[in-house]
Amino acid sequence: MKNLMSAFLILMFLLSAGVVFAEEQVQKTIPPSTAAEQGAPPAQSAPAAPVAAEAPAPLKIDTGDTAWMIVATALVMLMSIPGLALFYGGLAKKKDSLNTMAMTFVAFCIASILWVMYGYTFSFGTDIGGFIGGAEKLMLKGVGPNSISDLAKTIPEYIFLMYQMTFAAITVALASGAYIERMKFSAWVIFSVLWMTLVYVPVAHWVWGGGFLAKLGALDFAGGTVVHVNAGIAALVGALVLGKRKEKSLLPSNLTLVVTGAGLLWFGWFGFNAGSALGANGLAGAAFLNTNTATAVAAIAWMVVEWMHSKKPTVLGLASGAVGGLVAITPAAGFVNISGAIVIGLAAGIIPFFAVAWLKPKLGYDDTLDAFGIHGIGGTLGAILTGVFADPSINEAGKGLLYGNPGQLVTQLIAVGVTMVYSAVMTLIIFGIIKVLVGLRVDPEEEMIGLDESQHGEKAYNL
Amino acid sequence: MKNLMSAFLILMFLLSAGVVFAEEQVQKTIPPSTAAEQGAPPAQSAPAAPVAAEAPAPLKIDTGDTAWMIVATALVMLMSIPGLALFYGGLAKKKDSLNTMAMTFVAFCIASILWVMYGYTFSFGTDIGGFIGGAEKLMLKGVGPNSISDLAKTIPEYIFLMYQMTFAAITVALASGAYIERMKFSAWVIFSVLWMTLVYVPVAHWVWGGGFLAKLGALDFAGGTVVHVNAGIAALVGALVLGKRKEKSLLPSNLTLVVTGAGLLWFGWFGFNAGSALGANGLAGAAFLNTNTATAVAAIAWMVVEWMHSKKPTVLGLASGAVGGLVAITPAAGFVNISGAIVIGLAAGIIPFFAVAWLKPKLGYDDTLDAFGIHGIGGTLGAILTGVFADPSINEAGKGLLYGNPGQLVTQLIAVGVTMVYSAVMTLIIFGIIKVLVGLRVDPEEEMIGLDESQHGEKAYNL
Amino acid sequence: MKNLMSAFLILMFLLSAGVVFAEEQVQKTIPPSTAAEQGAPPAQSAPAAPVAAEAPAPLKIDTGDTAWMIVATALVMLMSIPGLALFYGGLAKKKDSLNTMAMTFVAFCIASILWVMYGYTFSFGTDIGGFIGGAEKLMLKGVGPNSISDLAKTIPEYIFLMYQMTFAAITVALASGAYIERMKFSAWVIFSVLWMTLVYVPVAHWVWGGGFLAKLGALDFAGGTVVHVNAGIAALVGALVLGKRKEKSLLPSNLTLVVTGAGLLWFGWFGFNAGSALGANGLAGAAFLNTNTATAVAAIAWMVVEWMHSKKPTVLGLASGAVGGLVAITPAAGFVNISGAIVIGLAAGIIPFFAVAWLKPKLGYDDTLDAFGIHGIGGTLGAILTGVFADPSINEAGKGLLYGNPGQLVTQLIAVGVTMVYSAVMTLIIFGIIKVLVGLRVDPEEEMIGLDESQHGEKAYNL
Amino acid sequence: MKKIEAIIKPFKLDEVKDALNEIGIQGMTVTEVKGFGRQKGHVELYRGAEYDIAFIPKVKLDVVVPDSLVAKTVAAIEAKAKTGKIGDGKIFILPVEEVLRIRTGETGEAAI
Amino acid sequence: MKKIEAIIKPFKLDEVKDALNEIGIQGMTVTEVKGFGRQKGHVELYRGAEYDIAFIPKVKLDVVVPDSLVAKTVAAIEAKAKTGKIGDGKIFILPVEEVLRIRTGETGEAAI
Amino acid sequence: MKKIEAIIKPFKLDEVKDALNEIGIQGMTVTEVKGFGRQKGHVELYRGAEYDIAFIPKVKLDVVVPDSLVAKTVAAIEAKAKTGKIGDGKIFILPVEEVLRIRTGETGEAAI
Ligand SMILES: Nc1ncnc2c1ncn2[C@@H]1O[C@H](COP(=O)(O)OP(=O)(O)O)[C@@H](O)[C@H]1O
Ligand SMILES: Nc1ncnc2c1ncn2[C@@H]1O[C@H](COP(=O)(O)OP(=O)(O)O)[C@@H](O)[C@H]1O
Ligand SMILES: Nc1ncnc2c1ncn2[C@@H]1O[C@H](COP(=O)(O)OP(=O)(O)O)[C@@H](O)[C@H]1O
Repeated sequence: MKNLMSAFLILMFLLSAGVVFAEEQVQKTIPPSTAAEQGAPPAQSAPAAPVAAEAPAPLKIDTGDTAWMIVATALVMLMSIPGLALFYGGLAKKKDSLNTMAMTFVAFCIASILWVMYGYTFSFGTDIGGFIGGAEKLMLKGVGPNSISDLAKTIPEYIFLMYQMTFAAITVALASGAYIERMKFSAWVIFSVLWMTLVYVPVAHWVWGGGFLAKLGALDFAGGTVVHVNAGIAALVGALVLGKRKEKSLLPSNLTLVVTGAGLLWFGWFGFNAGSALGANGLAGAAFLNTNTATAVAAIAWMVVEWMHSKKPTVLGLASGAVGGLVAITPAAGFVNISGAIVIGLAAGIIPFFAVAWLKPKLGYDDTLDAFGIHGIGGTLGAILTGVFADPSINEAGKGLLYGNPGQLVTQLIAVGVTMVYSAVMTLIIFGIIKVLVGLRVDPEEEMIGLDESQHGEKAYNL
Repeated sequence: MKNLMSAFLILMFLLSAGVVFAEEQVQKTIPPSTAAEQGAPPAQSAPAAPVAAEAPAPLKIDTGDTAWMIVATALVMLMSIPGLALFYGGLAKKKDSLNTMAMTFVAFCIASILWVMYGYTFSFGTDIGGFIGGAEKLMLKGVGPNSISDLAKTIPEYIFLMYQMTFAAITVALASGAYIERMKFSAWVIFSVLWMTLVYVPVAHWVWGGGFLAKLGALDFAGGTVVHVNAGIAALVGALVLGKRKEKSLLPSNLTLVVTGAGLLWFGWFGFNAGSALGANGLAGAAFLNTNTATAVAAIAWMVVEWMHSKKPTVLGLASGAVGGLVAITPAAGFVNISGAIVIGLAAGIIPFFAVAWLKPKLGYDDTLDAFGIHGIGGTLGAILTGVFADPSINEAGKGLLYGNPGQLVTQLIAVGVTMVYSAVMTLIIFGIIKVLVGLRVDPEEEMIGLDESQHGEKAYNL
Repeated sequence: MKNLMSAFLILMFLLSAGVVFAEEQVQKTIPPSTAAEQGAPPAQSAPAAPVAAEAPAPLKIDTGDTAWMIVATALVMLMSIPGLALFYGGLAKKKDSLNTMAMTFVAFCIASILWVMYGYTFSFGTDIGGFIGGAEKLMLKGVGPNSISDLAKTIPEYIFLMYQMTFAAITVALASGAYIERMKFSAWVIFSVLWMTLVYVPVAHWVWGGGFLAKLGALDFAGGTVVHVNAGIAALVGALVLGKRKEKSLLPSNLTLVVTGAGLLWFGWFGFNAGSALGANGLAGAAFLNTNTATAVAAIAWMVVEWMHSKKPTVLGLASGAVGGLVAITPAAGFVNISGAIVIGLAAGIIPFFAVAWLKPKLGYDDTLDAFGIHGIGGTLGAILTGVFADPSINEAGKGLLYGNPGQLVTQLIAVGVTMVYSAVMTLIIFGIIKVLVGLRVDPEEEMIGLDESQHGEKAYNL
Repeated sequence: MKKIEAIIKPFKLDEVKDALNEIGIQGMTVTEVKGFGRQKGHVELYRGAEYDIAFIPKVKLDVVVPDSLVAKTVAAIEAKAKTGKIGDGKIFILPVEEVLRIRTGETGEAAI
Repeated sequence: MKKIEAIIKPFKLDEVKDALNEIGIQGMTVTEVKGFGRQKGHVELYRGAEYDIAFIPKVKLDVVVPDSLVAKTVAAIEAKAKTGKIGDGKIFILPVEEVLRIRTGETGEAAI
Repeated sequence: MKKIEAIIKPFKLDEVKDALNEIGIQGMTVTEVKGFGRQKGHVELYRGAEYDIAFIPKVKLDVVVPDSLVAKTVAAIEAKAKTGKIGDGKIFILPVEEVLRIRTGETGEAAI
């Protein structure tokens, strides 16, 4: 408890420091071109919509693009709470459901705060040596209602930065799926703070903020490496460090919640993927189409494989396949054509199934809800296949192996590999720090009683 | 099982054939006017928004319209998963909840795939004799990020076609409400494939794709005949063929899910109805207003009738009335004024109540969740009343009986009648085919144990 | 029952009268400038977006603004059903869950109907002496698809009026949190009719419809006084009049629903707050950012306080803190900068916690779900702090104490005070009327059995 | 020792429990059960159609008491659980041969 | 009087209940229980991995009857609950010393 | 034959079950119950206010065994269910007059 309190005190201190700091700068009305001064390169993964091309001189907000991006931001928020919280909470045991939901909830809150304090500037501030963004927008200094970022030239910077925040939040939350039913809540709180700061922020910079992977030409439309590979590896490493649960079975407390969560994830993912076009345009349309198609194909593929392999098609299988498809199409959504989407969907429905049903028991790590099996494997698949199927007639910015550019595949492999190694090493270090600060696991008896009772003093259901 | 597998093999074969086919055409950047070459007539039910009128020459994407239509598409997706899945799943018995949810889930996935393969082109391709669309857009051939359909001149064709897909999916899923608690899951999978192909696609073409009912002047703003009459009749016929359940009572497992589902349906229906304006304009506003008003009136009307008739106002009654109102206002939403909406709402709250509480027991068919009673009856009501209340000051395209055009009412009756007969006959044939392939009903013991256990090997709740 | 029926008859009579009345006016195509004739002042709290400024002469719909406002309206609808219904229903006892959900459901339906009949015109019609709007738009007379209100110059009036409707509905529903587990359903139905008519409509006019508080310069971006203080006071007064429940404990039946509801509220609140910019612009971006940040800060703050105060951080605490933050930032969302949002969030996480955990038991009123503790206190906090932190560089329309305008704080206090007194007195009168008409509380035995059974003859769960 | 099994209406549980505490009984075990009996199930009306819900929710109270306390216990339950309306429930008395408290290993009346 | 405790398969409950009603037994109490026995729990497959669900849902029927009805009652339950497959369940007969109807205060066989 | 009713802490169920299997007991029936006793309910804190949750979740284990196995059974349950902390629960032993296996019609000890 004492250690925990010190962690909180640090958090609160940072917060108040931030307030004072921001207070001082008294935000003057900022000219729209502020962002341009950073000299950030135009977004590679999201070419300007044809409409925007008409207004080259001063950056100007387009109400249509803005309308879509406000909604897209809200949609990605919904993916965390309640989407992922339901998906994970329903899969957890009855006695751990609420704790599982709380992990996503608190991660979203923490990311929301840290992002405006320093996450945004270190991710999307002026690039420093390809590794990290500059500190010029600490506490959103200099960002006002009229600011526009060079990375999203037709929408208010406030929306752009909130949109990016929602990605940070869900990436952290995703990892929790591998840790539930045994991790201390205080440990998770600290994990959220440290992992978002030390892992998410730099990786986001590398790929989307003009860092070295962006310069290398890595394609990641909506977060295959930044989000899913990143979180999936953190999930695996964390699961190994935490060790196995006492009761290793997956005994879903409430599959109606799982279906609900899967539905909300699917719905919100349109914001995630089609929103990554950063405008209401044909590219967003392509991303929407690819997302929905790959997801449906993956769900059906998982169902068919399971039907043949285990005699019965489970509803959890349908939902898992759908999530697998959503994950795998994420990096590819704005680059591939419909055939690419179908192939990616098939791969995402079949390969994660075997990862989960066959590889996991074999390797013996205890990834409770298969955050690695679905997000890690699915994200890797998607990132690599983007290098194969990226079709320049969909998006000029991406040209894959099939369209005569084998180098893209190499680039994709590098991006995935770098992310994997970095995420693994840093996650290990972070778990080490947490172990020292507050410990990782609850007592065995607390685990038996359930984490709802032991961590929160609550019960999910009083029915 | 063998038959089932053959069905899947066919599906998979189609899928891979499609991929190869699409691969060959190597999508070149398509000039925006592609769609125009089809010579399709301008959409009658969705007059161009005033804004669009300013750019007559080349079709150009409007970001505002696009923003709204992306969201509307996502909203209609949400209506299926988790909206309808929750509404139906909560009403099913505890032991059949998950299977009920799975029916909607799998139907949505199947429709998603088949629509991009051939559903879109046969519905919205160049009209062939008023009966079916041409095959020129198989596997979305020739549709690219810059394509614009002549039926929706300010948004990317990718969004238009996804929007239409969501309608196909929910129409199939709606019918499941009459079949649950006894139908084999494999039978439902095959039903989804066949019914969407043989029933939904042609009917959608007739009314919205420039087919013979469109030429006749039938008004159906957002799917009274195409969606609700169509699905409602399939529900009735299927329920008759399947026969009665062993345990005929309606014992809702979880009414909190039903309220949640009803809320999500209401929310998503704004995409369904206001989205059918195909743009962000005053007509969308009218459809929004009418939708909300009719729904509220119908919910209150059902509540009052039930309060007087059965002494207590049930929460299920409120929710059922709301859904009835949503259904009935669907064809009328963009044609009637507020008085029309209120009258339609009153009718939709009162008449389905008696259909369900009085007619159903009398006729003795076992429509588990009243898919016919609410969607069939409600859709018919709405389609006919559109012919009465269509007010040209709301939408020039529609002029009903009350505004001096009695012919419209006749047209509406024809459209409803044609749809009913076609849907009934084809549903009968399709059930016959399924019976031969895999059989229709589960064993009596499987029915007693519940379909969650017997079809999926899962339990909805482990509480 | 007799009294109840008479209440319904009145309702139905009004409805049919309305239909006839509206029928007579045969809506001609209305020139867009209709609304301008009212001479309403331009919206203070929502300055026109830069884009709109280009088209000064005739009011013209902007598709981007319209797209956003359609969605925002749907989002606020979602906040009621199922958002608030889930949040409240999950907190209620198992035997009262459904009744709790029904209260929100029916309130939304009633508000939907009454708003189009007379609510809109009395709130937003031509100001009469600062106290009430004129009757010129009874039954939406003169409002058509092309109408534009002077209060929202870039969107269809249909959308503006529906947006405002959703605020009326949720305000009524919020109060139910203090009344549940003992109030007759018929009493609640009558309360909804009377309170919306006699309390919400005038207060909305005073603050947003050009009434005396608007003229005074009260700042209320999205409803701190109109919605939260107003409903919170009604909650307190009603709880006092109703008296204590037999079983006073808060025994949440289903906390997974509470988390889901909190998530949907958070999601929908972006429509509530960012939508109050009435367009897709930088101000909406500011409101979005402030809303999310204050909410996250409040959730974390509540969690920390609870962790220290009661040893364990509950999930209900996280959710309650989030809702507290959403409430408190509501009036401030489009006026304050990020520091203001953080301070408001901190206050909203800490002060309501003590109101609920310490003040309530001390004062002894039985506000079942803390509608007063969270909405009343939180709304008051937010309204006052808006007067402190309003930063003219965010929004020229608001300048608070910290920016050299202490008068604003006084104005805010007046607005809060006036609303409190008015709401308290009128709620008292309304409860008096209901007591005479149908009585307020259910029988003690009905209370023991639960209101689901006694009021609706249903059970929430058959598991 | 005897085991007293009482089937009572659920909303009477609190009162009965308090009454038993008063006469010095400290332990009891409660089970949610469904009763079928003379009291007929209610009718639920969903969408206007009637459904017979045959069973009625009851709670079963298991109390093991020394012989000396049987009469008092039965009287207390009877007094508190009675509403006089059909469906008030039953009290059954069964013989118990031995009792053991797991925590301490005590047996007999000391263990109750 | 005897208490007959029958552990049966849940989906047989309705039939058994009707059979008991036919032989004149009006009251019974039903509890949802989990059974462990020779019938092995089924295997649930989540994401391709097998999980043993050791316990099996059963219902327990408690019927208190006068001695004269014991044989008939047992026979009726046996007849209706039997499927011949493993896991059909058991019938236990326990002595009951006294019965009291809470509503009326009647005791003995009259109270059943 | 005897019926052994043990009220134990839920998280001890698996261990107890395994111990019984080991001494050759193959069948048992488990019910979720709520216990009131010396162990006081915990306090739940919702929004900072304390609520007494008087009852405590327990499981009841019903095992019918031949007289010869009673001692062993009781000992096994006692050994495994014991934590030494308050609320460990009780074991009650009740006489059983007859047992019948529904599937086969066997009676007496053979039916257990
Ligand atoms: N013979 C019986 N054996 C076991 N339980 C019984 C028996 N008769 C009644 N019960 C239980 O007692 C409850 C009340 O009995 P019922 O006949 O409805 O009313 P009353 O107690 O007024 O006679 C029943 O719901 C049932 O649970
Ligand atoms: N010795 C026992 N004591 C209590 N309950 C038992 C006992 N043996 C079996 N049961 C109950 O009877 C049910 C059926 O027993 P099982 O051995 O599976 O099959 P069968 O009844 O065919 O012998 C079990 O699930 C359990 O609930
Ligand atoms: N007289 C009794 N009759 C029936 N059940 C009892 C009795 N006394 C205790 N129990 C059950 O045993 C459980 C444990 O008893 P308790 O008094 O809390 O602790 P201990 O077992 O350590 O004495 C209780 O929760 C209750 O379910």
